[in-house]
Amino acid sequence: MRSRRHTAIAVTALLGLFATTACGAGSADGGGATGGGEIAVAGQFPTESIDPNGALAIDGGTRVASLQLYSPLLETVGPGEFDGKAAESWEINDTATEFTFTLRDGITFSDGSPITGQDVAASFERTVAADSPFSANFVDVGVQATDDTVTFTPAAPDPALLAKLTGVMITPAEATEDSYLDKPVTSGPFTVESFTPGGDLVMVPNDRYWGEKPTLDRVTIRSIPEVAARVTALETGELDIIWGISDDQVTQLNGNTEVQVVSATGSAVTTMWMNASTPALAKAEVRRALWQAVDFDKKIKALYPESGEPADSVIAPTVFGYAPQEPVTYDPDAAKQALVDAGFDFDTTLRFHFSQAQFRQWVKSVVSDLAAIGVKAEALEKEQAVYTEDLLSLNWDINIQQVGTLGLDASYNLGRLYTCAAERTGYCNPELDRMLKLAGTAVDPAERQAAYADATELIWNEAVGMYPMFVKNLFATRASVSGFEPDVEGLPRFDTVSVDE
Amino acid sequence: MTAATGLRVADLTVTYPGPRTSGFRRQSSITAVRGVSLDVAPEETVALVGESGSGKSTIARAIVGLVAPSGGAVEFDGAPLSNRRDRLARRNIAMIFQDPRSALNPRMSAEASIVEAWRAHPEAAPEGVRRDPRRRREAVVDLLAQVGLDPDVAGKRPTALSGGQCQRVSIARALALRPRLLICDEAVSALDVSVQAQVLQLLVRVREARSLSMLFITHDLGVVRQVADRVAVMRRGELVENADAQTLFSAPRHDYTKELLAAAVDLDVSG
Amino acid sequence: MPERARQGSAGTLRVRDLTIALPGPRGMADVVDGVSFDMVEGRTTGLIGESGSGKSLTAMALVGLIPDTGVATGQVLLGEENLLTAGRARIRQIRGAEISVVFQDPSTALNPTMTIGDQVGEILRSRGLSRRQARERAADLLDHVGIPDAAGRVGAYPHEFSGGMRQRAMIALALAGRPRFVLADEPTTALDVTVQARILDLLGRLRDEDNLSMLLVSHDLRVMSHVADDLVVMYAGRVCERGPAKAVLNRPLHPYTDALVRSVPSVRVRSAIADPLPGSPANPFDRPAGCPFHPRCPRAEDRCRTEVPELREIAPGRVSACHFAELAQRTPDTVAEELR
Amino acid sequence: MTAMGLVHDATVPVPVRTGRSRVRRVVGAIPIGIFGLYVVAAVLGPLFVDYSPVGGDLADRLLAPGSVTSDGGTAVFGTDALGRDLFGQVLYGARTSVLIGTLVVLFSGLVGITVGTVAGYRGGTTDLLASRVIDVLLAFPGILLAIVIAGVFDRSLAIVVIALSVTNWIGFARLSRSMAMTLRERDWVKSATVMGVRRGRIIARHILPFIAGPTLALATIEFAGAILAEAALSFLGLGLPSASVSWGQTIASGKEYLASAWWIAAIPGTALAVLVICVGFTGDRLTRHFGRQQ
Amino acid sequence: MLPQLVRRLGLMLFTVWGAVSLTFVILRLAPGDQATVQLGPEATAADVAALRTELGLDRPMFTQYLDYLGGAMTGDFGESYRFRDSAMTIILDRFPATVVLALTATALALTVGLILGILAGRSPGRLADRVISGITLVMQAIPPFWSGIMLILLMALTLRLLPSAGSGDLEHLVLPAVTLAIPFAALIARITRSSVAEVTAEPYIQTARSKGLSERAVLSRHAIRNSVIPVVTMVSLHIGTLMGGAVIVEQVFAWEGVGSLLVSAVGNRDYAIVQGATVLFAIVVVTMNLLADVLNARLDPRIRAGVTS
Repeated sequence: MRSRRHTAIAVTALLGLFATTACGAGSADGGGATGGGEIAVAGQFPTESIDPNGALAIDGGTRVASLQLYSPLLETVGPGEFDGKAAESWEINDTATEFTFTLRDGITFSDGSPITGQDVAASFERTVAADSPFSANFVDVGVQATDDTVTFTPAAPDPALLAKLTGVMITPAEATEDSYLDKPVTSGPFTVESFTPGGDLVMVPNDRYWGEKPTLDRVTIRSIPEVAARVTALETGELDIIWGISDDQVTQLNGNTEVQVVSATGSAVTTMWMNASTPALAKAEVRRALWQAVDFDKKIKALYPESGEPADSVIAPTVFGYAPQEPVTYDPDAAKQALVDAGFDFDTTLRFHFSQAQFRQWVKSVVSDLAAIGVKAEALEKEQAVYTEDLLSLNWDINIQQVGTLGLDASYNLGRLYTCAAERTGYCNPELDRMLKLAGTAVDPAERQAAYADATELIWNEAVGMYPMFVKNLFATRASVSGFEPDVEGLPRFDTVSVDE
Repeated sequence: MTAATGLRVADLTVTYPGPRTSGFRRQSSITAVRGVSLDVAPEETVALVGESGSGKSTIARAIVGLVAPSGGAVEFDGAPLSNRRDRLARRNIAMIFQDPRSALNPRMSAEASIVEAWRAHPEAAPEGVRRDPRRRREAVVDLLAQVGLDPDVAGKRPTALSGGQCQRVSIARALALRPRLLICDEAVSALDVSVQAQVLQLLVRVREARSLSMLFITHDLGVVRQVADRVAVMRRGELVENADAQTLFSAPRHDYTKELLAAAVDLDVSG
Repeated sequence: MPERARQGSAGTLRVRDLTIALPGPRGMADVVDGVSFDMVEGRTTGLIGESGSGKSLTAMALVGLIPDTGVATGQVLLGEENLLTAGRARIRQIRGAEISVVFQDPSTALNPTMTIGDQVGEILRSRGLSRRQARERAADLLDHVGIPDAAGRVGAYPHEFSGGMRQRAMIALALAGRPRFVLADEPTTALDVTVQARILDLLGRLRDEDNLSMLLVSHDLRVMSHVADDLVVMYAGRVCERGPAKAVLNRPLHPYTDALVRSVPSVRVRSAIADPLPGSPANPFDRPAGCPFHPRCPRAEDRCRTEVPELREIAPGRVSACHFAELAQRTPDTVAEELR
Repeated sequence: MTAMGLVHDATVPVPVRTGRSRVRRVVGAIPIGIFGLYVVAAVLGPLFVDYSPVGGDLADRLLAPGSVTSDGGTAVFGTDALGRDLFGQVLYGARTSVLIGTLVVLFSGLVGITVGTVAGYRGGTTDLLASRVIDVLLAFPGILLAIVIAGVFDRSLAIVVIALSVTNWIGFARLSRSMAMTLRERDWVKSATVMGVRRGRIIARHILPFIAGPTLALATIEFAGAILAEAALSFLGLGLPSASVSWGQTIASGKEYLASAWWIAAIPGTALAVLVICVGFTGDRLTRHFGRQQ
Repeated sequence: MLPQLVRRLGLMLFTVWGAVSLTFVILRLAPGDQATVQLGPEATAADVAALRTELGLDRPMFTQYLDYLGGAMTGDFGESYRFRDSAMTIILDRFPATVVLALTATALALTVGLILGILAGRSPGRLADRVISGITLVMQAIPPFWSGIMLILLMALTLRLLPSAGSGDLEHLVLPAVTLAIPFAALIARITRSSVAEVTAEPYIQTARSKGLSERAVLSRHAIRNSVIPVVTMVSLHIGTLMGGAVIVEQVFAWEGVGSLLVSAVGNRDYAIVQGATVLFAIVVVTMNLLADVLNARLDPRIRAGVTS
């Protein structure tokens, strides 16, 4: 199939036939008078795999595709709030060690075969077995299934399991890796018409989807890595929805009446850990002073007027466990004084690691703010693999990343990254460990919420890192597109979109 | 001390590897010289004649070590010249090439070219030239005078000299090492007739003044007639006739020699 | 080769006061200066000189093949028409058809990627012959110049021919347009002696058969003495002597010719190295004042250094540009004696 | 060997020095002059213009050329997305570009000439070995290997120079090899060999001086190529560490502002193109010069 | 002819082997490996070690090399961990797109380059030559990523004539092909120029003129044919350069070819893809060289006869 398509291109090009297809797959009318229509969308990352439970599950492209093509058991609709998708209902025992889901009646895959509890269990097992980034969420979780139920039994109490399970997409039990290379059987609102790994993914509505069916006739997800090309394609109407755009482009697009900008709050927080195991950064006073020395508000206004929002917590407001804190105010003089008082060695050069180009401007401007109070920091842009290796071995003084919370439960973020055992931030505090353990195992949501609030306050005050900004995802759509609404994680959904010509 | 028996080439065979087509193997090789034996006695001038491709130049190259023979032996005064790094042999045998300009490095002055010979063989250099630039210039000028060149030529590069002057510088450089045998590979072929005569005269003069042996390679029988004591005729890599010059010109024995002589036009002033 | 009718009566190409200027290190220089001679029907004119004498350039100027940067003035008269002022189109008409050229090195003067037959027949094709007709004519021509199995070899490429055969093909190519005048520029220099003799024979035979007028450019006096009917001796871009070949060689009326004759290494006697001419040929871009030969001339006097000797008739048909030519005319010639 | 190349008339025209050609020579010298200016700017510029890659006031973001910055200065070339002065970036970028170009050319030239000359002069197994290595490297599109190397190793100037040199030296090697092979057959080399001049000296005195000229011509071309390649790597996000200032990075960072702040990419892009053109022009002249000399 | 062909193929094989080995070494020398990248920053050191064992990355380098070589010989270049498919399948899937782009660009570049080169080369040193050499210098000096984006802005955004980016039909092909062709055309023009200039100085051109042929006939029948021979060689030798350019151009225009695949694979440490793609490029280059030789032999009877001078 795929290769036939390319051969076709080759033949056409070689014959020199000038086909006059109107602007690609763009907003050409699908022909249907009622609803219908086709859209083409693009982000910066290619869709290399459409295996929702494989190694690339949280990869930008794959994740966007999975959301359209597959259904999970349930999905998060707000902090600690869930809606059933494939599951009609669920029950949790008192110790949060047994979760039983009952599936909706008569639901089927795109090929018409029924979705059973066994399918869900197999999907779960694949997630755990594959080198999926989700698998870390499910340590020692047992699963049993009947035709219409599935039961998960974590070895230890795991109140966050519901949130974690929102990431597990339902695929047929017999699905293997190879099933995703061509036209997989899907369980979501869309199904695959054609897919070129790393290239276009063309989706059409899944006729057998039990929920509300998409109004669109066809959605093409393309990969256009160059942002300038992507924006141009939107402006010319070749694309209907784009994402992965920067704030400066939004300014540019705002002048275009045919285009509208949509922003969506996700769970990402700009996180700049300060390595407490570095002697120079061992004191909380020092870390706090450094935080104070950087004018983050100004940076956000200048660099991220659209996508940024000053953060008041370690995790985003959309996440269960969020607790607002007192913002850190910019005061370079106080910062300098605090550093002097703490006996900070101004001769040390702090190694500021980052790996993604998008952080360049930010990092450089942070470095220059630090320089203003006499703190030497060196921006070190690392190759991705090197960055990861250094990160794990704590071979940095300050780093920057966007930390998100999968499933929108703080256990994924705080619970895993801030414990002494994790050795991720360089900070170790038994008190914090205790709070996190409580938050991770308490069955009562209120108790958990309180524990996370304590933990957040500690992390914030101890300045394990700087948490300057909540990150919103930016989308731009053609004015003809309506009903486009990113989900609570800030990811695009196309099942509600319609387009008028 | 070995006897001065001159040059002795015995049963020499030279095989050139064929052009390398690709990679590891070569095309069939070409035998340029096959079983040639030739002597040049002290103070004798032997002309080696033949048409292009007959192998005459290859013999010269084999003697001076520019190509490695695949068979046979080359001796000078009884000492084998098998070792290409045989420094003494390099001193005893000098060679003059066809193209007077390209035989001299265009970036080096005549003096530098000559001094290079002394640098390679300090034992042959006149007293004091290694350290004293003035002595060096004197010695160079002296050599240049011997080949009929003005002192100012010493500082000039080949591009500033005429073809004949270049060939004289080459001869001076060859003489710098006080060789015993001079090999002239088409040394006058590329020169204008009037200059050719000058250089021929010069060669004959230095040969006598320095008691040199000479191996004179040429395709021009007229030139051969002017200088050779003995003539060896080559054809397709083999030696077909080797005789005293007088005899060869008056009574050639081999058919090929006869053909060559017949084809060798002479100035026709009859009628 | 069938006899053909010649149109017009002018069987002579007359070169008058031909001057060619080329850009040199010090601006334009007349590297050929006032050359005059005739190419007469059925005769071979030899143009002889050493490097820098301008002989090849002179020959090429007859068909307008001098470098783009050069300027040729004077007259090259074909009948009454001056070819130097003729238009490009006219020159192209004349090339190959009236005057053709045999170049020095057949291995580079033939297009390596075109068959011999196509190259020989190309001029015929441009005259409207079909491909087949042109091939057949080419085969005839190749046969005519003595190439064995000519019909079978029209499809061969130059590299499949030996040097001598290539030069024969070159000659066939020059004859293809049935020219009346053939310019042969050092046609045998690149060849072996035995082959050289055969090519010279061929050129002589063709000249006689077709009653051609031939200009042979060479540096080789020995070759010249066998082939040329008339001789033009050039030195530093000027004619120094002109006349019937045998007469010129027997009794040179210019010291340069005399020295040349003496310098020729003879197969019979050891003469060349007896009394060589000193110095090197003059640089045409930096020609000495007065008689250009004076720096090397054994007879040079003061007037030679300042006064350019006039080219003038010394005896019937004998022209010389030496101040003392009349003197030489009277002295008995010893050179010819020696040579005999 | 009967080719009497020297006997026939020497009618090689030598260029005339007329008034028109003098004008032409002056015009022809302009690119070399501009190239010189770049070098001067690269070497001396940073001494006079103070620029810090981490400096820049966010209030001065995306100012058009000629605007006045918040500290009262004038941003002749405008500012970038971080409010950094583009003039400084262009000046410091010139230093980086010239440095990279020079290092790559020096490094690959040294390796290439050594390998090429030795292989060409010695021939035989040495040559065979060198040829095979070159074959293998030539099988890779140059930039591709550079992308792989610069992509998988940590960013540094050294890695960029190595990545660009890995295939760059081949040009030098092939040129010097073919020249050495030709020169080896020249009579002056043979006569030196016959005289017993040592091999090292023959290479040094009789071969290398003749390789030098054309190599210099090639070096200018490779210099331009290296600068362009560095820019391409930066564009792909694989170039120098971000702490350094390079045109490629500035262009790459400006690519998303092409429609709104064209100067970020346009000015260093122009600086790059003009430099490459001038270097290319100089290279052309050198090639022609040495081509004539051969 | 046959043994020559066998030798030639052997040499090609050697070159490809060298290419395979070189990429293997480079990738193994690089810091970090597939296991680190695949598991990402979330993983623990134990997870990484386990995956490393699973992938066989903890075995001695030489064993891994032999393994890889063995696979490569049977056409197995390993599985892409990202695509979860045979790397070669993924690459070959993308390959036609790159071929189409490269061929179109080559055709464009040849047309423009040959015309410019012939115009310049037939009168070296004249005005036309100087102007054209200036133009080609500029064409070579403008980085393709820059000209590509500029073309998008101009043709797609301002003039709305062509689509900006994407893969597929002819409309999408135009801009990337033009972008890729610009420096290549300049290169061809320069090679052609010097070749034509060189050939027009050959004696046989003088011979052709002496036949009374018009300048046009001399040029078309004698000069151009012979000048094209070195151009063919150079063009095929520079196919590699073109492929390199394609990597960047594909990235700019989101053309789904091997180039853009490779760039993302390098970033993702998808070794199998990187190795497979480089080997594929190597095979293409080597094949193009062979093709050039065959073509040369067709054009030049001397080469056909094995006469090398």
